[in-house]
Amino acid sequence: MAVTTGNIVSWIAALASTYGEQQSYLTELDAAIGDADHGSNMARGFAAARDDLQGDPPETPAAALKRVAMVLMKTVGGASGPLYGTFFLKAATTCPQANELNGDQLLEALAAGTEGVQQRGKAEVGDKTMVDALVPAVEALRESRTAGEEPAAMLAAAATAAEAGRDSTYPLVARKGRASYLGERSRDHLDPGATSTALLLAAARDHLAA
Amino acid sequence: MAVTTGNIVSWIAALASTYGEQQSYLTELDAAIGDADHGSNMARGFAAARDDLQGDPPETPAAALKRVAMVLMKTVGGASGPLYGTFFLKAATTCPQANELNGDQLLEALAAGTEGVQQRGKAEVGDKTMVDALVPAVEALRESRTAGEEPAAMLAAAATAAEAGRDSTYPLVARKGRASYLGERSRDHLDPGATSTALLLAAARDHLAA
Amino acid sequence: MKKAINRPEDVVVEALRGMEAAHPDRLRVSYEPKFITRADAPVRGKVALVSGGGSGHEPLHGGFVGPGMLDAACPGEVFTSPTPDQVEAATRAVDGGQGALHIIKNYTGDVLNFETAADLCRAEGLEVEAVLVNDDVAVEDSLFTAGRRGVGTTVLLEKIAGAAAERGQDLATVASLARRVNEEGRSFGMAFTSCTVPSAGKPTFDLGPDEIELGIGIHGEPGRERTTNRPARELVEQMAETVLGDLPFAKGDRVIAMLNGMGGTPLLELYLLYGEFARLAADRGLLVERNLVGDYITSLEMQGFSLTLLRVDDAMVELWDDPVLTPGLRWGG
Amino acid sequence: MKKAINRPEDVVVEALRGMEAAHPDRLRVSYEPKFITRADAPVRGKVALVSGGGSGHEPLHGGFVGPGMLDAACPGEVFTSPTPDQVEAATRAVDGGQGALHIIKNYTGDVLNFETAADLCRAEGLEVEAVLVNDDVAVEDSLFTAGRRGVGTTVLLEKIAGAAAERGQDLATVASLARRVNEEGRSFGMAFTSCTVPSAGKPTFDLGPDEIELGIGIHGEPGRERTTNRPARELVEQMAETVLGDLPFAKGDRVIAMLNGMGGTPLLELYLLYGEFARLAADRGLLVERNLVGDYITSLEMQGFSLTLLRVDDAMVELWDDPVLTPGLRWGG
Ligand SMILES: Nc1ncnc2c1ncn2[C@@H]1O[C@H](COP(=O)(O)OP(=O)(O)O)[C@@H](O)[C@H]1O
Ligand SMILES: Nc1ncnc2c1ncn2[C@@H]1O[C@H](COP(=O)(O)OP(=O)(O)O)[C@@H](O)[C@H]1O
Ligand SMILES: [Mg+2]
Ligand SMILES: [Mg+2]
Ligand SMILES: [Mg+2]
Ligand SMILES: [Mg+2]
Repeated sequence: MAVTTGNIVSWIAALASTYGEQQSYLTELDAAIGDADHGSNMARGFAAARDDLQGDPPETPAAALKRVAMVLMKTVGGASGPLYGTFFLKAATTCPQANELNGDQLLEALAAGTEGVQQRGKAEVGDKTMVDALVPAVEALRESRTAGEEPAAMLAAAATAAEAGRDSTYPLVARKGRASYLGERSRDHLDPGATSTALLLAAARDHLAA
Repeated sequence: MAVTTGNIVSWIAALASTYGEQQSYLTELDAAIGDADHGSNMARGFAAARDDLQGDPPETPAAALKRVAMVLMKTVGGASGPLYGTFFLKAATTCPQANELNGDQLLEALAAGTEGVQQRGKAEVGDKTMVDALVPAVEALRESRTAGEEPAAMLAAAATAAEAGRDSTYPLVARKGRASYLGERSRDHLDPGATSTALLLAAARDHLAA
Repeated sequence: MKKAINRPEDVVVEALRGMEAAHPDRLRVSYEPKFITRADAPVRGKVALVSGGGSGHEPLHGGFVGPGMLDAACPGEVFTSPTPDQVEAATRAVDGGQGALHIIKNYTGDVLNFETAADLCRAEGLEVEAVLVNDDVAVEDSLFTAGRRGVGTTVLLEKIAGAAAERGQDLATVASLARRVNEEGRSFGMAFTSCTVPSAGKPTFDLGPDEIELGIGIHGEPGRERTTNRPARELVEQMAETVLGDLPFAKGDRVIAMLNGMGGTPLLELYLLYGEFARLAADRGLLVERNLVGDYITSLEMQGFSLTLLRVDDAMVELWDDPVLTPGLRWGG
Repeated sequence: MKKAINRPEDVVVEALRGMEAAHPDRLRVSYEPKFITRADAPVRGKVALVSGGGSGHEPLHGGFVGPGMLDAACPGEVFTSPTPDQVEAATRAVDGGQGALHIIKNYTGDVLNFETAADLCRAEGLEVEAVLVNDDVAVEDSLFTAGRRGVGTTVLLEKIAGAAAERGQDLATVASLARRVNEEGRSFGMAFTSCTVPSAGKPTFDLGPDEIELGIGIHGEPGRERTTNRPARELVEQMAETVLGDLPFAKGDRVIAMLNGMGGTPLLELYLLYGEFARLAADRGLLVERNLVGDYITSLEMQGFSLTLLRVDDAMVELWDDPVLTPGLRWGG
């Protein structure tokens, strides 16, 4: 019932497929309130991360997470590149020695990643960013773990919370990132980054604890 | 039954209105096989010619025709400017002293104008240009005059012939002017210049012998 | 039609006002009749270069007025050649006592209006020679057409002949050099979208979402062939082969190449296209001595591009490198 | 979508190939990671200027690499800021021992990636300062947004700071001059049509046949207000008043003005717009010392334009007039 290095590799491979398939959808969301590149940014970055991991399989979860961080930083660019990069990097720092992650470690890693994103991007919940999906996901992980659940159940809760978080961005006025320039006109659109985050946690549910 | 200086002034005024009204039609014809400016060229030139004549009424038919020629040369540009300019200039040279034009003089003037156009533009009948309307118009004038008719009837015949001439350009492949670049693709379009010439003779019918 | 204009009939004169305001130290503008001259015209003892044509091809020609290039440019209405009085007045204004060369792109309207202008000039005792640019290989059969159109080579010719005139070469020499540039230059253009003439108010032609027009003219005149879009590599190959085969250019030939945007093509794409051309040129053993990549002879907001190749020798390259100080081309000196 | 490209994912690298082929004497291109440097970099004893940002704004930034302007430019994917490794490698490649100034347009992505790059550089012992350009007055409320965007002033800043660096001024001096340029510069843009990001394959936004977007960003981000089109005169007045009122510029102020095309606007219209601006500036008692009219910071094929005003003093005008030798700006020397 722990998250293995192989789970992480599968997770990233699944994300590469997902973002490839959802590229136009994410880009359309970004076209509406941004600059129409979020889909290709995510697709490019996670395809590169998958290739990197599969080309030279990592030994530990921390190594895997760190490699993903480095590849995302180098291939994504934009706002989402450094933010998702930071997410994986900070997650990696929490478990330097672990060969697999138990529920506590999983929670700790994803919480640290989310804090990293908030530190870098200075966004709060309600600013209409990926933070709106990340923070409730971590809260759900924590509650679920507190209730004694294992990674599979924790991640299922987190994915559901991230989806709700994504949906919560719809009526919001953006206060961070490119959509903030739109002011009132950013209302009634899903945030692209919150949407890609929801996909990230859905894939985590399906592959991290498999 | 002769063409007066005043008739010429009215003719040009009528043409200014006609080309103003038909500007988009002529431009559309030119868009199809040229560069979408024939309507505005004709409207601009004849409005200027009308203003010039009305601002300082000419004394003789030759003076009127020459002034029209000069204004067209100065305001139209393109292929049609020098060609219509030449048409009026050559017409003016045939009747330097006349106070009004009888049937012979009218024929001589329009025939000389048409020859001038052919000399400048080197186009033959069948090349899909204004010559396709001008030449049959002059032929009709000549036949009508040979049959002993007066300007009113002569011009009616000429206008009809010019319209037929205009229609004859429809199936032709252009060999002169901008439409010639299209080769076979210039088929099945009216020539804009032949169309403006038909309008010129229709206005002559209505105003030159009124 | 959405354009940054006031009334369509005022576009040309209002753009002239902007040129005058933008380049007060370098250009002089006459409004009646309309022409642009370099600020220091007439330059005594120098052959004067006068060009002109319909507006809508900017920077051509007004943007090429200045030391080392044109002495005067005569803008007509959009896509309509200028009138003889403009050309005559411009020629008179810049005549430095050594005669003038009229640079005319081969369109019926331009030819006729410049012919009359030259007659007027000569009647006043001005010496005038003319060079006709007809480099567009898209016009295949000159016998059954008005002849090849003048397109991209015009830019290169104005630069090279301008340098020769600036060096003090006489009218006959400059004119024969200009003719040689025309003979050695070839161009071919294509369009992804139409342009919209302001007075017409709608696009000159319609292209489907995947259609392109090969062999387009710079006035939105339809071209040689309407076909489907293809990758940049294939487009450049097809266009370059047509140009190369026409002169024909041969292995070892030295050329100046211009990859010209039609007005609405991103510079990013123009560089990409130039990259494709450079690879092909290297493959064919062509020596590209100099190049221009950008918008030099345009067709309003048309998306598309043209390729111009000019075969050159040492003398032409040297003239090319001579200083030029115009709004549209500037280097050296 | 009709574009002169091969595969969308190859656009940036293939355009770099074209830039390298077009300017072999002046630019060097690195592909892994992607950056462009001046051919003579590193210049010993000179502060290095490094900028970068998403592609699609050409000639910005790669076209401004060369003596008197940038030492290096880092192109990201279209509209996507570059990554830290690009910026770090570029900075290292051009460092001449006097440290580097990073010129960053204020977008979250650019800021974050350049921040990381600066950290990496400093970890290697390179001295790095950064200047953030945030001149877009269309972003009204900086408290509830990511702050004002960096747009047109970037071009003027790169020229002026580039001249100061070329004169041998030290990092602190060049950086504080650059910050002053940013403080004195204001811009506002509008769009008639959207651009199309190659990987998106369709226009970023739709505008009706008579709609315009005021306050547009250079990435096709929607602007301040969607409204109906109006005559050029009114457009310029409205935009100029917004810019003038913001600094605010006052009667007697000396300015450099840039009338910038977004990529798909005919130069004829840009000059017309500049004419409208010049008249308004004269009415308001503004002294326009220098100007640029053309495509300098674009948004792919977007039709539209922006107005940038920079308040200057003698020193800035002198730096402006210093020689510059880049593909996109070239004079003097
Ligand atoms: N300051 C921030 N903090 C957290 N997330 C942010 C911030 N700024 C932007 N984002 C996220 O990044 C997403 C946009 O990513 P992307 O389109 O790839 O980059 P860019 O905006 O640079 O084009 C937004 O939808 C938002 O979720
Ligand atoms: N060589 C020629 N001889 C006679 N008429 C010509 C010739 N060339 C062009 N034309 C006429 O001119 C018309 C086009 O005029 P216009 O559109 O005003 O000028 P341009 O072709 O220069 O844009 C053509 O439709 C044709 O009738
Ligand atoms: Mg984006
Ligand atoms: Mg026409
Ligand atoms: Mg025309
Ligand atoms: Mg982006």
